[in-house]
Amino acid sequence: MSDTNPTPNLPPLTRKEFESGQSVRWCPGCGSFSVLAQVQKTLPTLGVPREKFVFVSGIGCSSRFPYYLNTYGLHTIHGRAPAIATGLKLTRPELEVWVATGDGDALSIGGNHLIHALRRNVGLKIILFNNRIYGMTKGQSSPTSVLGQKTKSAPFGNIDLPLSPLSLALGAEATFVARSIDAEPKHLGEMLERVARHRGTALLEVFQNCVVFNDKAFGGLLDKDTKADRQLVLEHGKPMLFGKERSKGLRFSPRTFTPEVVELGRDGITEAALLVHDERATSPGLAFMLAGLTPPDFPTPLGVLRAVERPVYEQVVHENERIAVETQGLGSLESLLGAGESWEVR
Amino acid sequence: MSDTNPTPNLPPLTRKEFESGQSVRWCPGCGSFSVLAQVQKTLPTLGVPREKFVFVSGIGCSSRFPYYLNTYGLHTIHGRAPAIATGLKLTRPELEVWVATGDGDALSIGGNHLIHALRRNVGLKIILFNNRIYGMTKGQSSPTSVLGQKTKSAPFGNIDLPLSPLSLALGAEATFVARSIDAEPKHLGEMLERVARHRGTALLEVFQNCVVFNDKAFGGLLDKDTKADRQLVLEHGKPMLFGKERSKGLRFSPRTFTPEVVELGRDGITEAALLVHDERATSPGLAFMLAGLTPPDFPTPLGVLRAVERPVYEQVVHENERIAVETQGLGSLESLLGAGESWEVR
Amino acid sequence: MHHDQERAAQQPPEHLESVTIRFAGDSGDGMQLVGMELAKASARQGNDLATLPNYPAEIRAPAGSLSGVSGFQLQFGARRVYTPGDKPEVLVVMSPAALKVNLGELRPAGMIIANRDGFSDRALGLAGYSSNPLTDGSLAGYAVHAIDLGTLAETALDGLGLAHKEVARCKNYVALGLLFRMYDRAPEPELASIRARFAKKNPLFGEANARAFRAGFDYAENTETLPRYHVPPASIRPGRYRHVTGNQATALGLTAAAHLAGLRLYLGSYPISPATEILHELALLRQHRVIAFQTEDEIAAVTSCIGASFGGALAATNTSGPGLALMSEGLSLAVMLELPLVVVDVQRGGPSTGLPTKTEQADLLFAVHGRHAESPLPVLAAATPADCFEMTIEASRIALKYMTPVLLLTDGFLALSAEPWRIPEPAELPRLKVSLRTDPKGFAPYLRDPKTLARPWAVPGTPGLEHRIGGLEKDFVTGAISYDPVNHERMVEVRARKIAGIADDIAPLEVQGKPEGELLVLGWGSTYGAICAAVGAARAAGKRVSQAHLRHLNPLPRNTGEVLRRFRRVLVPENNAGQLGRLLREELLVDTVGLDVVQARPLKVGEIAEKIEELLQP
Amino acid sequence: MHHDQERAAQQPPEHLESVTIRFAGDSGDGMQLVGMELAKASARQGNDLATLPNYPAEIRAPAGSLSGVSGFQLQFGARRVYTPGDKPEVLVVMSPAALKVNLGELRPAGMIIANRDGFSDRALGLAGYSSNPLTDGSLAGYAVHAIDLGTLAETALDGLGLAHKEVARCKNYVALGLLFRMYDRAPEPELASIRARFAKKNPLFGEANARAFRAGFDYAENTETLPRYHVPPASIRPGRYRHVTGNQATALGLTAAAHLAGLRLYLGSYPISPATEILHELALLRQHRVIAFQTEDEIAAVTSCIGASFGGALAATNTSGPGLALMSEGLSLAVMLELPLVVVDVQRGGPSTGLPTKTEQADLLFAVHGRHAESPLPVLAAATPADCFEMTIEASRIALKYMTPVLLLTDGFLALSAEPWRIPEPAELPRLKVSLRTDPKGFAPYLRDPKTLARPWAVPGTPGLEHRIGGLEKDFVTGAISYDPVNHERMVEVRARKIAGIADDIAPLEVQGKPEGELLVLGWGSTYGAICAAVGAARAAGKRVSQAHLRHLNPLPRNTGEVLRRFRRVLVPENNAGQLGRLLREELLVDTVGLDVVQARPLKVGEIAEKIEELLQP
Ligand SMILES: Cc1ncc(C[n+]2csc(CCOP(=O)(O)OP(=O)(O)O)c2C)c(N)n1
Ligand SMILES: Cc1ncc(C[n+]2csc(CCOP(=O)(O)OP(=O)(O)O)c2C)c(N)n1
Ligand code: SF4
Ligand code: SF4
Ligand SMILES: [Mg+2]
Ligand SMILES: [Mg+2]
Repeated sequence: MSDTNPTPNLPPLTRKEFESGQSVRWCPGCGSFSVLAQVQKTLPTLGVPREKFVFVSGIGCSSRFPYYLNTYGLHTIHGRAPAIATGLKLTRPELEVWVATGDGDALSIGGNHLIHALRRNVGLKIILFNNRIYGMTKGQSSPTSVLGQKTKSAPFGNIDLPLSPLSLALGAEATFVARSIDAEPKHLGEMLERVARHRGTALLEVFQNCVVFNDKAFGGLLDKDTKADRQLVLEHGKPMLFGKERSKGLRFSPRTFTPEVVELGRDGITEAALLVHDERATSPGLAFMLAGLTPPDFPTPLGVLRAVERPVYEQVVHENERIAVETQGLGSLESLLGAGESWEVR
Repeated sequence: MSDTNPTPNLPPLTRKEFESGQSVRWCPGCGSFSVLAQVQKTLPTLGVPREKFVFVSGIGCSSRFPYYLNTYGLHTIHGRAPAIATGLKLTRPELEVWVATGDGDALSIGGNHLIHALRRNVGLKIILFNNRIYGMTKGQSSPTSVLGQKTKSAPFGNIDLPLSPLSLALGAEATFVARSIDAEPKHLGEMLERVARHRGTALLEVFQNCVVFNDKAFGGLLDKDTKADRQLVLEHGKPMLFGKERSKGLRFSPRTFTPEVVELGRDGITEAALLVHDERATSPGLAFMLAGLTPPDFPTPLGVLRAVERPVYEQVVHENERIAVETQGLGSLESLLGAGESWEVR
Repeated sequence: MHHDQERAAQQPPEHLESVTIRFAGDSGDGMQLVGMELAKASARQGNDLATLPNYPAEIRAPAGSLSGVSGFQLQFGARRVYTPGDKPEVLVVMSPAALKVNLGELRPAGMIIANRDGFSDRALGLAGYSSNPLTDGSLAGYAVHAIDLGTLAETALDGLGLAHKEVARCKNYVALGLLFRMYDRAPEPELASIRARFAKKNPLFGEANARAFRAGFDYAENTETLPRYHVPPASIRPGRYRHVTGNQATALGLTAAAHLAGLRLYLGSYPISPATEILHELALLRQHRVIAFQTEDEIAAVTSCIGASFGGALAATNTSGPGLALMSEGLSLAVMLELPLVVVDVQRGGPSTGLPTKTEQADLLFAVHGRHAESPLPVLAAATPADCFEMTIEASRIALKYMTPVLLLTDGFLALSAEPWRIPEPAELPRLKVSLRTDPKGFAPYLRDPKTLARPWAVPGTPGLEHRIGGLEKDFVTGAISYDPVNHERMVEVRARKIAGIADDIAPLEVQGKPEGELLVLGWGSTYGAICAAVGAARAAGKRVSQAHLRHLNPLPRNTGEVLRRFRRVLVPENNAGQLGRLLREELLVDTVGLDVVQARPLKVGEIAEKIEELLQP
Repeated sequence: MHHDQERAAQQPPEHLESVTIRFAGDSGDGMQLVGMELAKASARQGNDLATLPNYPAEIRAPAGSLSGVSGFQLQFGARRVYTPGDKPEVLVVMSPAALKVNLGELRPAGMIIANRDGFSDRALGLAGYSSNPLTDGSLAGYAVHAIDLGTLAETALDGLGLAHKEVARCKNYVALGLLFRMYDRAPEPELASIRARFAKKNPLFGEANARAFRAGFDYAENTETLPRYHVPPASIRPGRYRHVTGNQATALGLTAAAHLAGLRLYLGSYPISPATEILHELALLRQHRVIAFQTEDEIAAVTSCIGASFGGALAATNTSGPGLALMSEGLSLAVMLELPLVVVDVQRGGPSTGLPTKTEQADLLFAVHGRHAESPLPVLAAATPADCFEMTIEASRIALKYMTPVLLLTDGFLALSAEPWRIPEPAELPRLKVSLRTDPKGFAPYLRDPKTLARPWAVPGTPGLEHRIGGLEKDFVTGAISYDPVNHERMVEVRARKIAGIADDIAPLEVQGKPEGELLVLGWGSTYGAICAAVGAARAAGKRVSQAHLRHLNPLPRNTGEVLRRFRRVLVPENNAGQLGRLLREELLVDTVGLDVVQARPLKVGEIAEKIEELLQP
């Protein structure tokens, strides 16, 4: 959220006011419904008038998102949402500019715009719906499809190593990366609020179930029995504990530079040996290590991996403009035309 | 280098045979000359016949590279060299496909193709000429231009945080990343040989001086007096030592997850406390930490940051094809047309 | 009435020349399958036919909703069938939503076969009906047959031990059985094929569906409420046939072309409707040494093709409008490098994302002029689903012979529509002679074949032919960078002349009917079927109208201008705002009359017929 | 001969109507600067003029090499000067390489002023001369003045304490001094301006260059070996003037348009020759609230403009052919969204990377047809460097009034070429009325202005106007997604009609000369100057030829067809293979005669004159 002052004496907004009324056209059971619900719940709590929100999206099932919110919305072309949103945010820094995008939209055709938004730290809030598949075009591999996954374009199994959106983002100097999952609405809501409050580019990866083309891709993470062992829910300043009895933890060996899952109590291991989460670490190393953890050897981290402050692009642009105006005076048509060497013909 | 057998009884090639004879059109003093010289020196030593080399490039000063080598060469369009090279390597895995690209070509317009080549691990050898500027178009900012750098497109100083090509590559699951510098020809030659011998995508960033538009951008690294303090030359299995008397080292605190420069001998610090370089570490964490080290707080790592094995994309493709042919028989025109449900009309 | 029906049943089935049937239901109702089975049975019985599925825009809209209705249309006949039919004569609907969405298309007095079970209050409500149209008299103008397909299935499958949901899924086979009886088709082959289809997966389902089919067949036979028709075999060229959609034929054509040329096929492709199935099909053909590679975007698709082509593969990519736009810069490089490559543009409704699942023919001028600077390339278009096979081979032939990228236009209609395709004997297909350069003597990368003006194809790995080329203007012979003004003009000229010269190597434009006269109907691409049907009918009715169809759009066949000038008027029906008309003016300075339909749906026979009528009015 | 010269010196300077001078040397020789100084002095003395620099293709080729030669051409005159001149009458060369590269362009019997010091054996060798052309008689047909500029500089700067290298760098000012004297210009203002220029940086260099200038001036005055000319003032519209290149005028025009519309200017731009200076210029204008943002590529350039435009900025981007190709998909989205945005395409030689620093006009048909599906947008073209200012404002006017992306074509010639530009009074410029929608009552995103057919511009932040639009086809009024076939046809039609309707809102095509007759020369874009000069000369010679120039290419001015049909023949000179000719056939079904020059250099007055001659032959 930019640091504009919310109009103070506005009646508080309700969730209802953020529903566009257009009937939602996702497949029954699609994980995107949950994201929509949480966004509709979060937006009214931010103290920002509705007309200041703009949702920009690319193309894909997930990119239909803006239609279902009664805010300004722009459903654009495949992969370009971060670039479009950047143009908007640069010229209208006071707006809250959100981006809804899919794993194909953001990471396949649109990968370049995403990394450039991140490195510049433009104030965009990006929700990446990761269903590890192309939903809209009916089931081809996406850059997050796992190895061996059978898809329509990889009928014998996917052979492209999947990207971790968060690793990529950290490699591109992201200031905020987080992860949540459609089926954990409370966590998702919290993450959305964190996204809303971050200054700079915030990237939230949401594991989203595509019931039609990649059902239960995140099933293991959600299974009642195994979920505690599979999820590593990150909390700033807290040791990295997980498991049903919170008896497992993550330790790091600086010699081998690798993380390791340990059992508390075994071999005399105590909480003190565990990594303590620090989302605000200046160096992105910890977050990068977390972003790289994948099953089955490791639990999957959920939560805010990184949240640091860095100059926000559009604010620097406008601050520079302010200074230029202050020192040179506000440019006018007259001063524009009159500048430069000239001579008179009589 | 792919594991094709070099034609055994060929007379050894010489550097001369790799000179195309076309007059080199870089500005006098351009750092690219050094890269050319080292490549011309390295290629004949690889035991690969000349006609098996293909150099593919994009657009930029650096992308003129292929014209100066007497191999097959394709000077293409801006940013697309990794994609073009991928199509070539997939269909002709026995060729040695190299890519010459610039910081703008590879990271600005071409960032997406680069990360996808890396994550797939296509057997390409990519030399990224990083001069932190757009040379060809006469001096605009590139994605590696440093903060505050004045360029023609940023006359008041660059405000876009530079990308580290190596961090980005590691975020994209690169199996091989290395860095060298034009003015250290011996090191550069060694790195080129390592690149040539890696299986999978190898990315070599070369700090390259643009005498015209960004002269001495890497001056600090080369200055006789300070060079030992500024360069951290990585060697696999060796502790990370640097400085004139090799009295400084790099240590890592797992608690704060940050690297730290230490003075040997001070506070009882010995070599044993230092990080030991492991380019083959399965986890990319160490390499990522190194890729993020920037002056003035840290020395600049040169050398191979990461070199691990992972299935090579085109080899998997061709192995799968081999199996398909083996199990289903080699497809023919007859078998193609005859497949599927059909009926006879008389 | 019962009496009449009885008599009707005893009568032999009424002979029909052709019939158009549309099936409609929820996405889950299996209407595509039923339609296709009827199509296959018709083909086996010697009918000519054409089919077209209609998918909803949403992936899986809520059950019973209007937006979730999917359909399948089929025309079969005792004569040549050119299109899946304008308006259906028979509408088979599984739900109120299906009825509501499709009723407007049904011919006046047409027949409705409705799954009465599906017209529950809830379903009626979802479709926005306040009363049941099957009973409220609103369908009075139609011949309505409301049949409890669900109940029939339940009865037939009783005791098989299937869950209720599974039983319900079999009702499409009940409908199929009904239609088999109605159109006088033998049930046995179908029963066998149903059982065979499920034999591996689950024989129980095979049995269930077979019983459901039988139940439908018997119901029609026993109740005799449904009329009976017989559509005699058409006279069809003998041979082995199979069904192909345009996308399947394109995939087959590309693979066949690679076989014919003795090259490896490389497809670099990024998914996009309605072109994606070409990628799906080719991904299955690894044993044919096809590499079907899903790239990160369309720019990588076309540029990776350039790499593959430089390496000596037959390189191809497939896309639709937005993707073609992204390929523009890459195609211009391919023009400059003079490398063979085939781009299939499966056109869809636009601009921008437009109507992504619908058909349109509006990329023609973009195909011809869609690159910066003087950047000519051949543009071809397929006329029918099966013609996609032939034109893909033709595109490959031109690409390889002239060392040039070639653009082949198909569209969403061709892509999904299917027709029987006579499987050619390999010997009937053209040999695509490719000779890679190997001799270093006298080699220069841009030294052209004097006849074709093609430059040599010298691929990496060939000793002694090492050379370097790129996107900068190059010397006329050596291919080295050249900034020389006169050399540039020569190169622009020779690139243009090479493409223009292809006009001598393609079939001249053929006229069906009188070679001159009052009216020529000139089409291109997928309008072929509708034009044939309309012109055929007009000529059968004694109208003086001829027909010609362009499959090469750039260059045009040499005789195009001459042919057009022999007619007082030329009607050009198109699925766009008149682009071929513009191209003809530009190329030939001849004026035409447009019939421009921009509704993102195929042209109808009726609209063309009407326009012919209008133009022949004195 | 000495005697003759003496007499010549005593005579008053010869009067000249106009002269064309080319300066050439190594990139480091400062020829651009000398040329521009002479241009400014000429302008101050009331001449009309035009200039054109010529940069080498390489950034900085080795000193003395042929590929490193850079140049600057200048024509000034006592009458209207339309172009920088065909072939120069005077060639000033600093080195053998400069002579070799440029001699072919010099007019027969032209004058050569050569820096004799530069013709060392080494330099001659680098240029590939085996003997010194200044002495070997090979330049016999020319008036050669070999002068030791370096030595003159050394002598003049002796004692100033400058390094040898610094002294050598001053020799361009010696040449400038020579030319000042030769063309009868007062030295004092120049001396003052030289000193002023260096005052801040290094007054010592100011002094040095001033002395060098003086030395050249005095040398010419004293030795009297050089002829003296006087080019009287031209009659020029009074006012304040400045020099502008096309790129500068474009940057100024965009900023002015933003001021006139009361909007913020946003430029999203990716560097590409020869368009980049527009970005450089705008990056300097922060105090004008210009945001000039270097994007990661051209796709981001155009799409970020869409974002900025949605937000209510005047959004613009600038590029050249390859970049325009990449913008195609984004532009189609802008057409669909109906958002204002200005794209400046500075055309260059192609296809592909082509001749990136050279000029061409070959993107015309790409501009008109370069998007998939029916995707119309207005296309404009600037005629002269200064006209870039006017046409940029015109492009902005149309974009804002009609809510549409607009493509403005300039080219490499216009981009770099400079001419004096009368600085307009703000009041002379059009007001660009923009009314952002704020009233929620009756608001619908696609409810159009009945006259312009523009939809309302309702920007985020406006309470009550929240709405969602995108690239899918949309409802005629609400803008909501619509798959309805008839709605699609209406939308395609209204988008086309909106653009076509702009024809009523632009100036009709004006004819210079008789409004009908034997021959009309019709141009577009940067051919304007050459055509004016050629037609002007022909008419002065009594030939019956008229002239017209298109600045709007889509739609064409309403009267275009009518104008063209009033002439027996229409000659269309173009820097391409005949694209306007094709467009005119397509649009108007009229045939024209082409003069197609595809040498990636501006058209010459002489070639047009010749063609006119030829066509007027009975
Ligand atoms: C330029 C372009 N190429 C391809 C497409 C076709 N297309 C539409 S959505 C999509 C993939 C969407 O996948 P993802 O971003 O993962 O979204 P999801 O549908 O899974 O939510 C593709 C390839 C397009 N619309 N535009
Ligand atoms: C599509 C496209 N956009 C822009 C350009 C112009 N262009 C040529 S080279 C270049 C930048 C090159 O920078 P870099 O890759 O760093 O190479 P360098 O010249 O510094 O070696 C640009 C923008 C182009 N040729 N094509
Ligand atoms: S296809 Fe998948 S992602 Fe798309 S709406 Fe359906 S369930 Fe959701
Ligand atoms: S401009 Fe810079 S990078 Fe380019 S050739 Fe010259 S010195 Fe090298
Ligand atoms: Mg997805
Ligand atoms: Mg660079």
